[in-house]
Amino acid sequence: MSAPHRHAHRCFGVLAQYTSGAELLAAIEHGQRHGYTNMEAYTPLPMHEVSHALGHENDLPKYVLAGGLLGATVGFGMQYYAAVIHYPLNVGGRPLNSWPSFIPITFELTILFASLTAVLGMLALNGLPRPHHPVFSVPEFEQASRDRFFLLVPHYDPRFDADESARVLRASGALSVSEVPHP
Amino acid sequence: MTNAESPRTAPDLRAIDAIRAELSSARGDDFWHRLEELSARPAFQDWLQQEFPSQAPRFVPALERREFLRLMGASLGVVGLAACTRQPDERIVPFARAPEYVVPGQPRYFASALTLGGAALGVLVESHMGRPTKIEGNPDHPASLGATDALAQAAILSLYDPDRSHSCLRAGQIDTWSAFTGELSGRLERLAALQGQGLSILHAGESSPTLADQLARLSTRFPRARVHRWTPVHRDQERAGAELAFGRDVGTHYHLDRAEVVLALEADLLGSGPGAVRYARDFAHGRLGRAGAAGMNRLYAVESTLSLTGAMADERLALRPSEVEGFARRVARELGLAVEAPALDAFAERFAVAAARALDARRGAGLVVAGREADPAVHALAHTINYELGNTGATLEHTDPLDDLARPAAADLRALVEDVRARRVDTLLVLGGNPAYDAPAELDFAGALASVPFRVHLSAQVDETSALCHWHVPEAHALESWGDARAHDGTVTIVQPLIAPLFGGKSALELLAFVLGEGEKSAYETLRERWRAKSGLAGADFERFWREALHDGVVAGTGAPGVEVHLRSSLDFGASPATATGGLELALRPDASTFDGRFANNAWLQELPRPITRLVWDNALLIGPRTARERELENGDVVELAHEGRHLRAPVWVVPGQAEGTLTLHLGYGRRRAGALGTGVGCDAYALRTGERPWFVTGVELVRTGERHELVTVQKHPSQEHRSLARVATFDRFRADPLGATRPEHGTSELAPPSLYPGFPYEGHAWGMVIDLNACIGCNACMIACQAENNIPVVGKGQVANGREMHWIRIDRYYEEPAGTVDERVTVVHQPVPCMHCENAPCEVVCPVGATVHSSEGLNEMVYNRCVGTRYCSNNCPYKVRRFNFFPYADFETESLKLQRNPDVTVRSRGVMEKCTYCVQRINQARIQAQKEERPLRDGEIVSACQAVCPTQAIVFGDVNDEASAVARLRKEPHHYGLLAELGTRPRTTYLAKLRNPDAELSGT
Amino acid sequence: MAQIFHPSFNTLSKVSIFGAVFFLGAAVWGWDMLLRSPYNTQVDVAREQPVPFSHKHHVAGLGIDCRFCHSSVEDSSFAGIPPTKTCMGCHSMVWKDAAMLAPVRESFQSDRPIPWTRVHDLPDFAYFDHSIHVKKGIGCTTCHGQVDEMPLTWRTATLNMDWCLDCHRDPAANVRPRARVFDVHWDARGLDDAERAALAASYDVKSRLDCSTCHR
Amino acid sequence: MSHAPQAPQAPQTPGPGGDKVIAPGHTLATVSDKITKIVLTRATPRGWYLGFAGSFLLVMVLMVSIGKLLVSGIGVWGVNVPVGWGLAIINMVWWIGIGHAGTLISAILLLFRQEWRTSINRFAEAMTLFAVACAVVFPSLHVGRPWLAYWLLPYPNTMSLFPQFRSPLEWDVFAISTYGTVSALFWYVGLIPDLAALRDRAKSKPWKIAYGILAMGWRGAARHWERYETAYLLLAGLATPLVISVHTVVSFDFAVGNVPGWHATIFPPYFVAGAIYSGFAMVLTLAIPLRKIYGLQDFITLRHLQNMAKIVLATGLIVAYGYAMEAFFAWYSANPYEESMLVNRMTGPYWWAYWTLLLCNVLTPQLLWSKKIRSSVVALFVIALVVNVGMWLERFVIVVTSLSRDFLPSSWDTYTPTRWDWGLYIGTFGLFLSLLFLFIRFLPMISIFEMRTLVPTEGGDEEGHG
Repeated sequence: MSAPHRHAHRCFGVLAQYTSGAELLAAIEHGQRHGYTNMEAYTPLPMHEVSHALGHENDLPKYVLAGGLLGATVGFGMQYYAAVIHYPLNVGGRPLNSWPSFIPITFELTILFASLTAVLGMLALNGLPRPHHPVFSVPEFEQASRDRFFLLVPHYDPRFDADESARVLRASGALSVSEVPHP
Repeated sequence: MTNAESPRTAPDLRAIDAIRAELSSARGDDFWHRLEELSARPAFQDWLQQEFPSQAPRFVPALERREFLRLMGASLGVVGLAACTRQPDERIVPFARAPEYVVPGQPRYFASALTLGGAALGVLVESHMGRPTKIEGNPDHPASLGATDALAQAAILSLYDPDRSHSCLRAGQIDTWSAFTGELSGRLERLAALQGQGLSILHAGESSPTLADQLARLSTRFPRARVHRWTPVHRDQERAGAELAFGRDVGTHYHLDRAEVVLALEADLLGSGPGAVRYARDFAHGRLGRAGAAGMNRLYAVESTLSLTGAMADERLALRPSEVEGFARRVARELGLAVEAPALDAFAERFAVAAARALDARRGAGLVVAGREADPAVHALAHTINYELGNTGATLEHTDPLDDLARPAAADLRALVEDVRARRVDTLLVLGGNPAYDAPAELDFAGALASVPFRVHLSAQVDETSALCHWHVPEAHALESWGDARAHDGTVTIVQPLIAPLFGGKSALELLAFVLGEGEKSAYETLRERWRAKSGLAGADFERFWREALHDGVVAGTGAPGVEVHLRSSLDFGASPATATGGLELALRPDASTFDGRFANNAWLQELPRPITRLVWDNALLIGPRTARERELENGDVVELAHEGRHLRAPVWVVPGQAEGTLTLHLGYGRRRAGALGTGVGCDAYALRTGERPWFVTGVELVRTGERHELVTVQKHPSQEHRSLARVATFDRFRADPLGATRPEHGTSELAPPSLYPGFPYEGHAWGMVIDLNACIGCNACMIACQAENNIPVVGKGQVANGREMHWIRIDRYYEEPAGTVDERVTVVHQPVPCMHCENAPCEVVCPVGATVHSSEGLNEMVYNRCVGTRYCSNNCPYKVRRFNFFPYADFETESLKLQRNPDVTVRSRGVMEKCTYCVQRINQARIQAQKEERPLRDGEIVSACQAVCPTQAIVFGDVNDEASAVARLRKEPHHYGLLAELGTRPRTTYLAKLRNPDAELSGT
Repeated sequence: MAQIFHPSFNTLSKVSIFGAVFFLGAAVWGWDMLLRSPYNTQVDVAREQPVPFSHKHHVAGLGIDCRFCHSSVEDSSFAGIPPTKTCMGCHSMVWKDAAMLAPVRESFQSDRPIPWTRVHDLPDFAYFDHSIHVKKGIGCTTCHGQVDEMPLTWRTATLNMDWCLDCHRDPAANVRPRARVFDVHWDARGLDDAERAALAASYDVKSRLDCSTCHR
Repeated sequence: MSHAPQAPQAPQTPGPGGDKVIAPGHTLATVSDKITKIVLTRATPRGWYLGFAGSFLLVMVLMVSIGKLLVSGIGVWGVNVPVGWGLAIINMVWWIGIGHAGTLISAILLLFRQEWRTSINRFAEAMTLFAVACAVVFPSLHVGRPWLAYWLLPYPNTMSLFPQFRSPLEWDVFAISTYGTVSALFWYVGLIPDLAALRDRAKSKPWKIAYGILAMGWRGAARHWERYETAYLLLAGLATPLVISVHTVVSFDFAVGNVPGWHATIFPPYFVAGAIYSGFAMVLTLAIPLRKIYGLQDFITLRHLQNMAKIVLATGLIVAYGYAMEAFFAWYSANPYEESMLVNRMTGPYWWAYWTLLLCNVLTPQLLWSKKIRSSVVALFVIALVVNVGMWLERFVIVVTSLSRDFLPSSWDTYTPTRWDWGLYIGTFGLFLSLLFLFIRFLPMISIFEMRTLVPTEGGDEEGHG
C-alpha cells in the first residue's frame, strides 16, 4: 500500500465538476463501476439520491432521543430535589412533590437538550467547523455553493491514483477535472 | 428692641447665611440630604420666605421628600448590583458606663400618660436601649384599660419629628435658654414690684394638677397677674349646659356598659373626646354578639355629620345642627316633660317617638348623651331627661369638673384680648397651644398679640404663634418630661420621661417654676414636692407611694368623687328655637388626625385615612349627596364659603349620611407654619370659627369657584356589590336562626371547601385571628399601631393617589343603603383587613423565588431579603393586603426617625413586597421566652399590635389548635365566617358577622 | 477559489466552541467560590481593633468566663459587648499604665465608648438570639471557634445561610451539656451520637427551618 | 416591479409569480445571485440608512427609559396595588406572540411540506428572534430589584435556596430561554449553507473571513447534507411542540392565577392561536414593504400573501371563539366575580379597550373572506396593522381590566401608564427594527438553498426538497 502514500504526497484527491444533479448521479455510478468506494459528492442543495448512491448511513436521531431523555430526567430531577429533598417548604399548602407543576419545565428542558444535541451532534458528526479544507483550493469549487455539482475521489480511496482517477472522472462527462493539492 | 418691631419681619440673617454656606458646599445627593436636614431648622423657613415667598409652603412637602428618596434609589441600586462584594465593616459601640437594669437587646416598659382635649390616657411606653419606640395602653388606667386611640399611637412619631423646634429663638434667631431666663428674670423683677400688674399667662388647659397648683401659687408672687386658658377644642357648651340644668358646672361621665338604650345627640362619644377609648370598650361589651346572648344594647344616634358613633348606631337620624335641639325637646316632651317642641318632619317625628319610648321602657338603664359640639340647651335637655328617667347615678355620674376655671375658654381668651387691646398686658407668657392659629376669628388674636410689649411662646414647634413672639422656647414632649395628668374620671397619672429632651425642650412646669422665682427647679422636684404635700406622706412611705404610682401608672384613689346635683327648680327651656332657615349650615369638628391642628406635621396621622371618608393628607368640606346635586358639585370642586364677611375656600367631598343642607369641615388644617409636612395641607376652618358659635354656624353662603383640588381617598368604591364580604344581620334574626342569619345569598360560608390537595398538617401551634365586625368601630387605632410596630413608611399624597399606600392592616368601609331609603339613612359597616394568612395561600404558589412561603405554624411568611419584586403575589392575593415598595419609601436619612424604628423588624427598602406578619417578632419573642422558662406558650401571651391597641377588643389572636384558646372558641360561633373562603384559600384570619339591633318601630321605612 | 483560512483554524474553531461552554460553567463556579471565599466571608481574617484585645490572653491565660464580659448572653438576643467600666474594673489595678490600654482609659475618663470593629456581623435582615441557643446547649465555641487561641478575634464560621441551616437541620450534632456551654475546651467527641440525640431531646431542641425564625 | 437578475441564463424579467411559489424562468444560478446580490453587491439604499437611523434613535429611547427605571425604581411606571402588572407584561406577551409566526412558518409548515413557506421562513425566523429579544427586556426589568433577577435561575448559592418551581413565572424563565435558544439554533442552522454561498461570493477578504467563520467551512458534501437535513427536520419537529408550549406557559401566568378574567381553562389554546394570529399579521406587515423595496415579488408572490391571509382569518376565528367562551364561562358559571368581571370589561373604566379589541380582532379579519381583499396587497397590509393593535389591546384588557377590579371592591383602582411605560414599549420597536435592518443588510433574507430546491431543473424536478 505504498501507492496512496506516494500520491498522498502529491495531492489530496481529484475533483470533477458537473452542471446538474443528474450528471453527478451518473458520474457516481460511473465511478463506482470503476471500483471507487470512498467518493465524496458536493452539491449546492440537499440531494438524498446522491447520499443514497454513495451509501451514507446516519444515526443522528438516536443521539437526539438520548439528549431529550437526559433533558427530561435533569428537568424533573432538579425540581424534585429542590422541592422535596433539599429544602422542603410548605408553599401555599401544596404537596411537596407537586408534580403537575413540574411538567412545564421538564418539557422545556427536554426540548432544549434534544435541540442542542441535534445541532452539536450534526456539527460533530460532520466534522464541522472546518474552515480549511483541501477542496477549497480548487478555484471552480466556489461554484459548489451556486449551481455546480462536484465529485471527489479522495487519496484515501483504496483505488485512488491521481492520473487514473482523473481519467475515469473525465470519462464520466465532467465539465472539468482538477487535482486537489494537499495542504 | 422696640414694641413696634415685630420679630416676624426680622428673619434670622445669620442662620440664613449659614444655610447658604452649607448648601453651597454640598453636591449631588449630599446636597439634597443636607437640604432636608436643614429644612428642619426654623431659620430655613425664613430663608424660603425670603428667597421665594410664594414657593415657601410647597417647597418641602411630603412628595418632595419622596423625590429625594427616589434619587437615593440610585445609590441603593448600586449597592444591590455590588451584591457579590463583601459586607462593609460595621462598628459596635458599647456603653462606656452601662446604665443599671438595662439588658442590651431587651425592651422595657414604663407607665406614663398622654393628654389630649383636657383628659389623660394612661399608656405603657416600650423602650429599646433608652429609645421609646412604641406606645401601648395601660391596662390599669381607667381611660385606657390597655387600649389607646390612633392619636396616642402617633405621639411616638411626634416625639421624633425632625421638624420639632431645636432651640430657643429670640426674634427668630437661635439663642440660648440662659439668655432667655436672663431677659425674663429682669422683667419678672420689675413685674414683681408691680405685684404682677401686666403679667398675663395663657396656657393650653391641660389637666395637670401640679400645673394648676403652680398657677394658683402665682398669686403669692404676682397677686395681680392674670391667668387665662385657651384650647380650641373646649367644653364650653357642656359647661354652659350643666349650669343651665343644675346651676353649676359638673363633669359628666358615662357607664355605657350599664346602658341598654343610648340616645346620642350630636355626640361622637366612641370616636373622640375624653374617655372615648373607655366608652368604646364599655359600649362594645354591652352588645357582645355571641351565640345565646340574652340581649344587646341599642344606640340611637342623631347627628349632622356621619361620625364613628353614628356608623355604629342601630338607628341613625341625620339632622342639621340647628335642628338637634328641637329634636331633643320633642323627645323630652314625649317623655312627658313640660318642654315646648317644634314640629319635625315625618321620619324625625317617628324617630323621636321611638327613641323616647325605648328610653321610657328602660328607665335607669337608658342614657342620653349630648356631645361636646351640641348646644348648651341640648346638654341641659339631656341632663333633664337622664335626671327624670333616673339614669343619673345609674348609667352616668356627675363629678366636679376636671378644671376649676373662672370662665369658659372662649370668654377667657376674649378677656385676655381685651386686656391686651387696653394695653393692660406688658408681658405675656403663652404656655403651649397655638392661639395665633386657632383663636376665634373675631378676636384677631394674632393682631392683638403683636402689640404686647414682651411675649413668650413655649411650644414644640416653631408655629404661627412662635413666629409672632419675641421668644420661642422649645417645649419638651410628654415622653421627655415629668408631669402629671388627670383622666376623664379624675384619676391622676404621673407622667414620667422615657428619654432626655432630644432637642433640649422645657416643660411648662419648668418654665412656671422659673416664673415663680424658683429658678432652675426641675419639673421632677416640683412634682414630687406637690405630691409629697398632697399625699401627706414623707420619707420611705412617700417613696413607696411614689414608686407604686410610677409603676402602676395611676395614683390610687384619685378618681374624682361623685357629686349630688339637682335640676334647677327654675329650669325652663322657653320657646323652641326658630326652625332652621333655608340657608346652609356649617358644622366644625376636631379632626381625627390633626385634632385641633397640633398633629398637622405628623406623617402617620396625615396618611391615616380619615374615618368614614377615608381621605388622606387633606380636609374637605363634607356635603350630602342631594345638596351636592342641587348645587351641581362634585368631589374635588373648590367652593368659597362666606359667613359674616369671613371667607374660606375648600374642596367639597360628598358623603352619604350627611344631613342635607349641612356642610362639615374639620379643624386643624391650612397650617401656615407646621413644618415640612403639615404646612399648607388642607384649608383652615378656623377662618369661619367664632367664640360665639364654635361648632356650627347657620346661613353660610356657598359659591363655586370652578377650581378643582385633588382629594385622595384610599377606598374608591363605596359598596360591597352584594358580595357579602362584611356580613351583617339583625340581632333578632341571629337569635332566631344563628347559623342562617349571616349566610350569604350565594357563595359558601364553610371555611374549607373540598380540595384535591391533601392539605398540610399543623401539629403544635396554628396561629389565627378572629375579627369581630360587631365590635369594630372603625377608629383606625389598629392601622397606626401596626405602622408603629412594623416600621411601615409613609408615602405621601401623590403615591396614595396612585394606590400605593403601605398600611398592613386597612379598614374597609362599606355603605349599605336600606332599600328605598334616602341617602341620609345609609348605614356603614367597617371591616379591618390584615393578611389572611391563608393555608392555601394563592400568593405563595406564584412567587418564583420562594420569597413568601408557609411556616410550620401556618404563618404566611414574607421574606423581604429574598423578594425580587415581581408583584405576582399581590396580583394573586384576593384580599389585596400586600404592599409594595415602588420607591425607597423608608426614610434612611433622617436620624431622629431612625430612633423610632422597632429594632426587631426589618426596614424594607426599594423593590420588595411586604405585608402583615401577625407581628411574628412578638410571636418569636414569646416563644423564646417560654422555651427559656421551659413551659408551653399561654393563650393570650402573644398579642399582635393591632389586637393590643383595639379599644373594643374586636381583634383576637391565638392558637386555633388549642381548643381552650379564645380564638378557637370564637371560631365556633355560628356567625363566624372566612372572607372569600369560597375561593378555597382557607384563611386563618376570620370574622364574626356584624349584628345590628334596629328598632322594630323604625325599621322598614 | 483560494483558501481563506490557515489549516490551524480547524482546531482553533473546534476548541473555541467547546471553550465557550466551558467558560460559562467556570464563571458560575468562580462566582460561587468568590462568595464562599474568606475575601467575602472574612473567615480566618483577624480584625484590627482600636485596642488589640486578646481573647487568648483573657480566656486561655486568665481563664475568665465568657459571661464576665458578654453578660447578657443568657437573657437576651444580644450577648453584650462589655462597657469600658468592665475593662477598668481590672485595668484600674493591673496594667494601669500600659500604653496599649490608653484608649480604654481615655474612654473611661471622657465617658466616650470604644468603637470596636464588629467581627460577627449578621446582615440587618437576619435576627439571631443568643439566649435561646445557649439555653438549648449550643456552646460558644461551636460558632465562635477557639477564641481562647485568638490574639485578635476572627470568624471561624462563614455565617452564610447554608451554614446556619446545616446546624438547624441537625442540631443534635452540636448540642452539649448545659454545664459545658461556656467551656472553651469542650471536645465534641466527648459524646457519641446517641448521647447527643438524647441530650437534644431532653433540652426539647426545636431548631426551626421556617424563614420567619430569622427573617422578619 | 422586479429587478432582472444579471446571470446569463436569466429569463426576461420573470413577472410576479401569481399563484406560483416562485416566478417561472428562475435557475439555481439566478436564485443564488439575486438573493446574495442584495447583501453583497447592490449599494445600500439611502432608505436603509434613514430607516436604521430612525430605529436607532428609538433604541436610545429604550436606553433612557431603562436608565430612569433602574435609578428611580419601578414606581416610575403606573403600576400600583391592585394593578401590579402593566404595560411591561402586556408588551412581553405581545412580543412573544409576534415571535410565534416565525417558528410556525419555519417548523410546522416545513413538517407539512408547505413549499410556499420557503421564501418567507428566513426572515420570519429572524423576526421571531428579534421579537423574543424585545420580549425578554420586559420580564427582566419589571421586577422591583432587577439586579437580583438572576435569583430566578437555579445556580449554586450560599443561601442553599432554589427557585420556586411551582410559579408560572419560573416556567416562563425556562420556556422563553429555551424558545430563544432553539429559535436561534434553527435560524443559524438554516443559514449555514447560505453563509457558505456568501463566503464564496463575497468580494473583499474581510467579508470572506466573516462569512467564512460563520459558515463553519460548509462545503455542501453529500453526507453533510444528509445529517444536516435530519438535524433540520428534527429541530422543526422539536420546535413545533415548543412553540405551542411557550405561549401555553405564558398563558399560565394568567390562567394559574385566581383573578377573575385570568383563571380560565380556555387560555392556553386561545393564547396560542392569538400568538399565531398576531405573528402572521406581523409577517405580513413586514413582508409587504420588503418585497416591494427589494423587488422580491418573484419569491414572495401573491400566493404567499394569500396563504398567510387565510391563516390570519382562521386563527382570528379561533381567537373570536376564545372571547366568546370567556363570556360564556362568566355567564354560565354563575360565579358573581366572573359575572362582574364581564360586566366590568364591557362597561367598566376600560370599556373602550374591550370594544376596540373586538372591532380589531373579530370584525376586521372577517373582510378576509373575500378573495378580492385577499388579493389586494394594500388591504392586507392595513388589516395586518389593525390586527397587531387589536392583539395588543387584548393583552391590555386581560392584564389591566381584570386586575383593576377583582374580589374586594374596597381595593378597586385604575391604572394609567406613565411616559416611562410607553418609552420602554416604543424603545423595543427601535430594538426590533434596528436588528431587522441589520439582518436584511448583512444576511440573505430568503433561504437560498431552499429556494434552489424549488427551481424546476432540466431533466425534471428529481431533487427532494426541504
